[in-house]
Amino acid sequence: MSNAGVKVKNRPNLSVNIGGIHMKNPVATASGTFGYGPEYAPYIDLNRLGAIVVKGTTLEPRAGNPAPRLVETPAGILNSIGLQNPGVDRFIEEYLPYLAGYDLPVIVNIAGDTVEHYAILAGKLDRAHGVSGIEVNISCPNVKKGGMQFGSDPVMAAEVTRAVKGNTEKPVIVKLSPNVTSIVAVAKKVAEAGADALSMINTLLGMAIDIKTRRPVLGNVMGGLAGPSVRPVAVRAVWQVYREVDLPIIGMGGIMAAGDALEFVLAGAAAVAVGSANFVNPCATMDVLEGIEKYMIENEIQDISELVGAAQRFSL
Amino acid sequence: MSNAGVKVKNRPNLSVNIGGIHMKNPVATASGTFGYGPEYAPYIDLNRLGAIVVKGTTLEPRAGNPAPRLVETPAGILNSIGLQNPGVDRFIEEYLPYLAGYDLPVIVNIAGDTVEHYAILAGKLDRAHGVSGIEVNISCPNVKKGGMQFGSDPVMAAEVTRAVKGNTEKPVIVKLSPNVTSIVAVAKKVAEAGADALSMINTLLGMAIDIKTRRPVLGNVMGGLAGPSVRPVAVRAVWQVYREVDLPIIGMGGIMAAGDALEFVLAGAAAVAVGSANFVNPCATMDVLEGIEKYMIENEIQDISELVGAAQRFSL
Amino acid sequence: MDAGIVKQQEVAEGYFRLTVFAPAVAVAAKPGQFLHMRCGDTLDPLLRRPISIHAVNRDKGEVALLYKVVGKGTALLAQKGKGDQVNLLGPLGKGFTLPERNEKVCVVAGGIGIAPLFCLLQELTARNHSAAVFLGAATGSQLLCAGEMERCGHIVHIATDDGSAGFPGTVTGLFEKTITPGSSSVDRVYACGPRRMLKRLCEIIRLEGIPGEVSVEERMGCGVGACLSCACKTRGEGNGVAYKRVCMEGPVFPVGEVVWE
Amino acid sequence: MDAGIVKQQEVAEGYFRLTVFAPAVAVAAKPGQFLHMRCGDTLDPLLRRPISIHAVNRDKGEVALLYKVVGKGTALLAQKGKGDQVNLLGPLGKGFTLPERNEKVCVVAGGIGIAPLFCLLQELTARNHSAAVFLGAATGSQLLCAGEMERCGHIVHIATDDGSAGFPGTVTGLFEKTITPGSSSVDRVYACGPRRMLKRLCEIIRLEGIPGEVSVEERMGCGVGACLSCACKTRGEGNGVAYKRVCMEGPVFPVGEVVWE
Ligand SMILES: Cc1cc2nc3c(=O)[nH]c(=O)nc-3n(C[C@H](O)[C@H](O)[C@H](O)COP(=O)(O)OP(=O)(O)OC[C@H]3O[C@@H](n4cnc5c(N)ncnc54)[C@H](O)[C@@H]3O)c2cc1C
Ligand SMILES: Cc1cc2nc3c(=O)[nH]c(=O)nc-3n(C[C@H](O)[C@H](O)[C@H](O)COP(=O)(O)OP(=O)(O)OC[C@H]3O[C@@H](n4cnc5c(N)ncnc54)[C@H](O)[C@@H]3O)c2cc1C
Ligand SMILES: Cc1cc2nc3c(=O)[nH]c(=O)nc-3n(C[C@H](O)[C@H](O)[C@H](O)COP(=O)(O)O)c2cc1C
Ligand SMILES: Cc1cc2nc3c(=O)[nH]c(=O)nc-3n(C[C@H](O)[C@H](O)[C@H](O)COP(=O)(O)O)c2cc1C
Ligand code: FES
Ligand code: FES
Repeated sequence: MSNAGVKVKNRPNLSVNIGGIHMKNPVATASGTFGYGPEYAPYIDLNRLGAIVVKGTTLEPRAGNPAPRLVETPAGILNSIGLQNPGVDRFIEEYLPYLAGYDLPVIVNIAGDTVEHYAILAGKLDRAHGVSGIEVNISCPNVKKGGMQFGSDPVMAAEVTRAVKGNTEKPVIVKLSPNVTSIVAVAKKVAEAGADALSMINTLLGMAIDIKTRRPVLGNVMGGLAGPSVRPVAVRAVWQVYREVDLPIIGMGGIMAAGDALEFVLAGAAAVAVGSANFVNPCATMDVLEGIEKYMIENEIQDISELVGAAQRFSL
Repeated sequence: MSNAGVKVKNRPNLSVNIGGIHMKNPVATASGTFGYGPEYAPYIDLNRLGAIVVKGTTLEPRAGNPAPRLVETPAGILNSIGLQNPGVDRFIEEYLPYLAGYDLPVIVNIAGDTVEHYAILAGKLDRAHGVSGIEVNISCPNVKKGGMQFGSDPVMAAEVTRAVKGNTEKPVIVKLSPNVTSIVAVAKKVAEAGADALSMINTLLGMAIDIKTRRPVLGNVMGGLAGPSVRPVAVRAVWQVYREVDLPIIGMGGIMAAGDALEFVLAGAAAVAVGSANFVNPCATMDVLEGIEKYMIENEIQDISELVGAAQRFSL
Repeated sequence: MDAGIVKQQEVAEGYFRLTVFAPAVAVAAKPGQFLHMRCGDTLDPLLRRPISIHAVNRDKGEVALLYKVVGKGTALLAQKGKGDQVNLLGPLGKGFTLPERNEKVCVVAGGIGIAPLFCLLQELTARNHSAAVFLGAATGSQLLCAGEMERCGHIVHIATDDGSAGFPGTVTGLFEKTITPGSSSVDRVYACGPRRMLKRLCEIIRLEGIPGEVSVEERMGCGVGACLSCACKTRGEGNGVAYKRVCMEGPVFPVGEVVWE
Repeated sequence: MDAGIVKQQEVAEGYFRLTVFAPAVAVAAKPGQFLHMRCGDTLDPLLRRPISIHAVNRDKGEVALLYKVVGKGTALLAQKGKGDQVNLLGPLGKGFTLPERNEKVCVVAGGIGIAPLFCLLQELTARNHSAAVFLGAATGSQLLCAGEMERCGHIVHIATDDGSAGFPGTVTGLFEKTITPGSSSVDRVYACGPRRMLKRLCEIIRLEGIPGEVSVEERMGCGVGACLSCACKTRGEGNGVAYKRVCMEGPVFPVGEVVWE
């Protein structure tokens, strides 16, 4: 912090580079919570986002899970969407072109039943125009095959990573599951396998039961827990991985406001993603962005990188 | 449900047997949230509790972790008490006799740095008058040695269980950690090793950062997350273990009211423990108990056992 | 956006009518659309709650909602009073398709299902179009808006589960009994109510070959089409089924489209 | 227990005085004790908030609290008004040891630290015992209760960080400057305020050999001694340290007992 004490005259630098993806600011959207962009265009200027991460995309179209797919829990949301999506081909043809009209990195979240699926998806997206990076979802708790199984096992996680890396030149971000004994062990293996960045966390495996019907609330029984309730777990995951693995981290899980995002940055996240908060406040991404900038000005931070992992300095 | 349709005339039967511990109702207190009893005696009649589980006890006295030890998170509590306790000998001498004045099972939660510690603790408590059961804490995230490490590894968990079982005739409940890839795998090994019952969940590993000081909030950096925020994770854990392991389960994690407790019961818990809710409402245990009884009367359930795991019937 | 509360009234026990000043919403609103309401200011409850647009007064710039207190979101909403602010998104979703001038229109409402249908009736009134309304409730005191609808020239048929008013039984039972089978006494049906009621009604009118629209409910996250939470099973292309978003493609769907389970 | 709110006033910007009707608390309360308050009705915020007993009117059965809005709990509390209910536990904790009749008493308060000390001064007044009060705040408008204390016969010395009233500087600076070193001008000190202030004050009075008591804060869970969250590092037996519970053994501790870090 060589500039401590020097008044910041210019606006602080918020731009970050996540494994080769240049973001004009560290605020991205979390996959599955922001559709494909147009849904939120009436509320915010998409060009102001650091990046957009679109809904999980699979090789074939998916119908998704039966309703109910969502239930509110204390300060949280349990969902079991089940990766409903039009499939990668229709995604590239019908959804991707909309985003070409904007000046922002588009990161495509992919999920497969098999390692090969991931490889094919990577290849297709590598050739697609307007894709800035691939986020590998090995942590979805809401599908029968693949998903979280890959993310639970460091060896499988590495295999998926290698398969994706082998089929694309584009930056590869691997999205980690918190439902593991050691997220650091998975992160290390994924890093060795060539990932360019990590994102964390995906949802925590959870469920709710309706005491009136005496059945699970969700059509798919179990679901993934997100929202502010999981933030302490997510911040801890970022903190642990930052100290052991030398890759940029996109932190997420319960970011509702700028202060929450800064917790992730101070723990070690180079960028953040806003998920469920969009549902509560469609301008949440912009509020987070403006709040981070304000914090930097008030605290005379010229570059966001000064804050990344700053809390680690005081650790035991 | 052979009695469906028949009006319940008598008060429903709430008593349960947890691995040999007879409880007059299924509502216990969660270790570490209810002190040693006298703290809540001004608010409720302790005799009405199904059981009391006292604070984690170690071989030697422990000072505990530096302050702050607690921070509120969204619908949750992050704590890092660090097992502050007077040690097992003083516990037996000074704290246990108070509870002898009450007619309720006393379950002592124990934690050790080594397998041997657990064995010695079990031996001492086996000989102590007024102990109805031992809860083996292999899931405390707030101590440097032992604690959660034992609970993260099925083999170690089994070893601790065997050591405790080898030194006591009293019922042994093993308390599982949710911070694992597969809680079922740990539960199975613990069952094989002779546990009489399981309790779950202990806290989720989490942390919070103060953006003003740019340091972790807790004196001990990381802590354990409890409270309503974790309930979906806890219910899911009970649900998963109930289907695979044939041991009675004490369910806990975010039970604030009777409806929450019933979620655990329907998922498969034979009894429940109320933790953080005591802080919010010192009569929480009694409110939960009364609410369960009311639900049973309204739904014409004559015995609580009819509800245990009832939601599993509708599962996929 | 934040809107100021003009009025909040308990119209029947546990049923509230909330009027907000929201001129932009009043201008844009179509019958059948909904608002996504923030009920509290803290993280519990976390999500917004969808509530149908019940009545609109474009001149005054006012929008009214009619809701039933069922859980903590609606309970918090009911605590607000005149002068308080409430945050809302909308109008959202697809509304009802208005009938042709000369069509014989039936409106079937179960319980709080009258909420969006009243807005449709208001629109019909403005067009000098009157409808036959079938209004069902558990008990007489929960029959909402009946007088107001009659004053607007609609014919109101009443059913209560406990028989305390009108036909004793379900509103679908009353509807079935009242319409003349095979005749063309009804050209179009609009309905909203509990799932079971809608399912039964759809069976009846499909048998009779009457077209219609239903407003359905599903748990919502975003309310704007982004999260895919609010899936409603519908007949897709060919013979397949597809999940449609209640918040975008609905809440109003053609009768034949919804797959009831 | 639930208590009805008799009055809620903003006494300075961001500082509120809340009066509740709670006869049982009024009878039992001792200066230095606190109430554990539920600020909202939902799960966010989840925990109660400890607030000191500020003033007691036994005749009316009323208890007053003085608090500063710093986060969401206190912000919610500030939204409540006359006629609303608030849930509280207490009186909790150990209060101040009252001085001997003839002792020269100094009271040192930093900011909102005056909250519990005012209750002590009220008790002294009732015993015709007057004290020298050192009252510090960031700025003049945040000097609370000064007039009332003077009217009760206490001598009030004022310090503000920005120099807008009284001594420009810290209240400990003023205290140090005012007391005569080595003399017996002070027999006993009571203090409450930010940790840094208390630490400094304890250094000063230990040097002077003056006994005293401080009220300290720590984050609380249960408030009743069960959770061990509210640990305060204290000098234990021998030369060791031990954590004591602020909610049970405190919040008031003898000056020499607290280990400041
Ligand atoms: C498009 C749309 C329009 C609506 N319009 C109205 C209206 O005009 N007036 C009105 O009173 N209500 C309306 N509703 C229903 C209303 O949104 C819910 O009653 C409300 O969200 C409940 O919130 P709560 O916090 O009070 O209850 P909660 O505490 O969230 O839930 C209470 C109970 O209702 C169940 N529940 C909650 N939401 C749903 C759901 N969407 N589907 C099925 N079960 C659910 C819960 O499991 C629980 O048992 C509408 C719903 C939709 C989707
Ligand atoms: C025994 C006791 C008596 C008290 N008496 C009074 C009183 O009479 N008047 C009064 O205004 N306040 C008093 N306090 C402090 C008061 O409890 C806190 O200000 C209050 O809990 C904050 O709640 P909140 O939800 O508004 O803030 P939060 O949102 O919980 O926190 C706001 C900020 O304060 C910090 N914080 C919160 N609690 C504490 C704590 N206990 N210690 C250190 N930092 C904390 C948080 O990290 C955050 O930065 C007392 C505290 C104790 C322990
Ligand atoms: C409704 C919903 C749908 C989601 N879909 C996906 C998805 O398709 N792919 C993915 O990797 N993560 C998905 N997630 C997880 C989020 O991207 C994010 O990791 C998680 O919600 C935590 O962030 P939050 O607490 O801010 O919501 C989804 C989350 C929600 C709530
Ligand atoms: C302050 C605090 C202290 C705790 N101490 C212990 C302990 O000593 N031993 C233990 O096994 N669990 C301990 N726990 C965990 C609880 O027993 C329980 O498993 C957990 O809090 C989840 O329940 P809850 O959400 O109802 O609080 C503690 C929890 C809290 C909040
Ligand atoms: S509620 Fe999010 S898509 Fe409908
Ligand atoms: S707050 Fe629980 S012991 Fe003090």
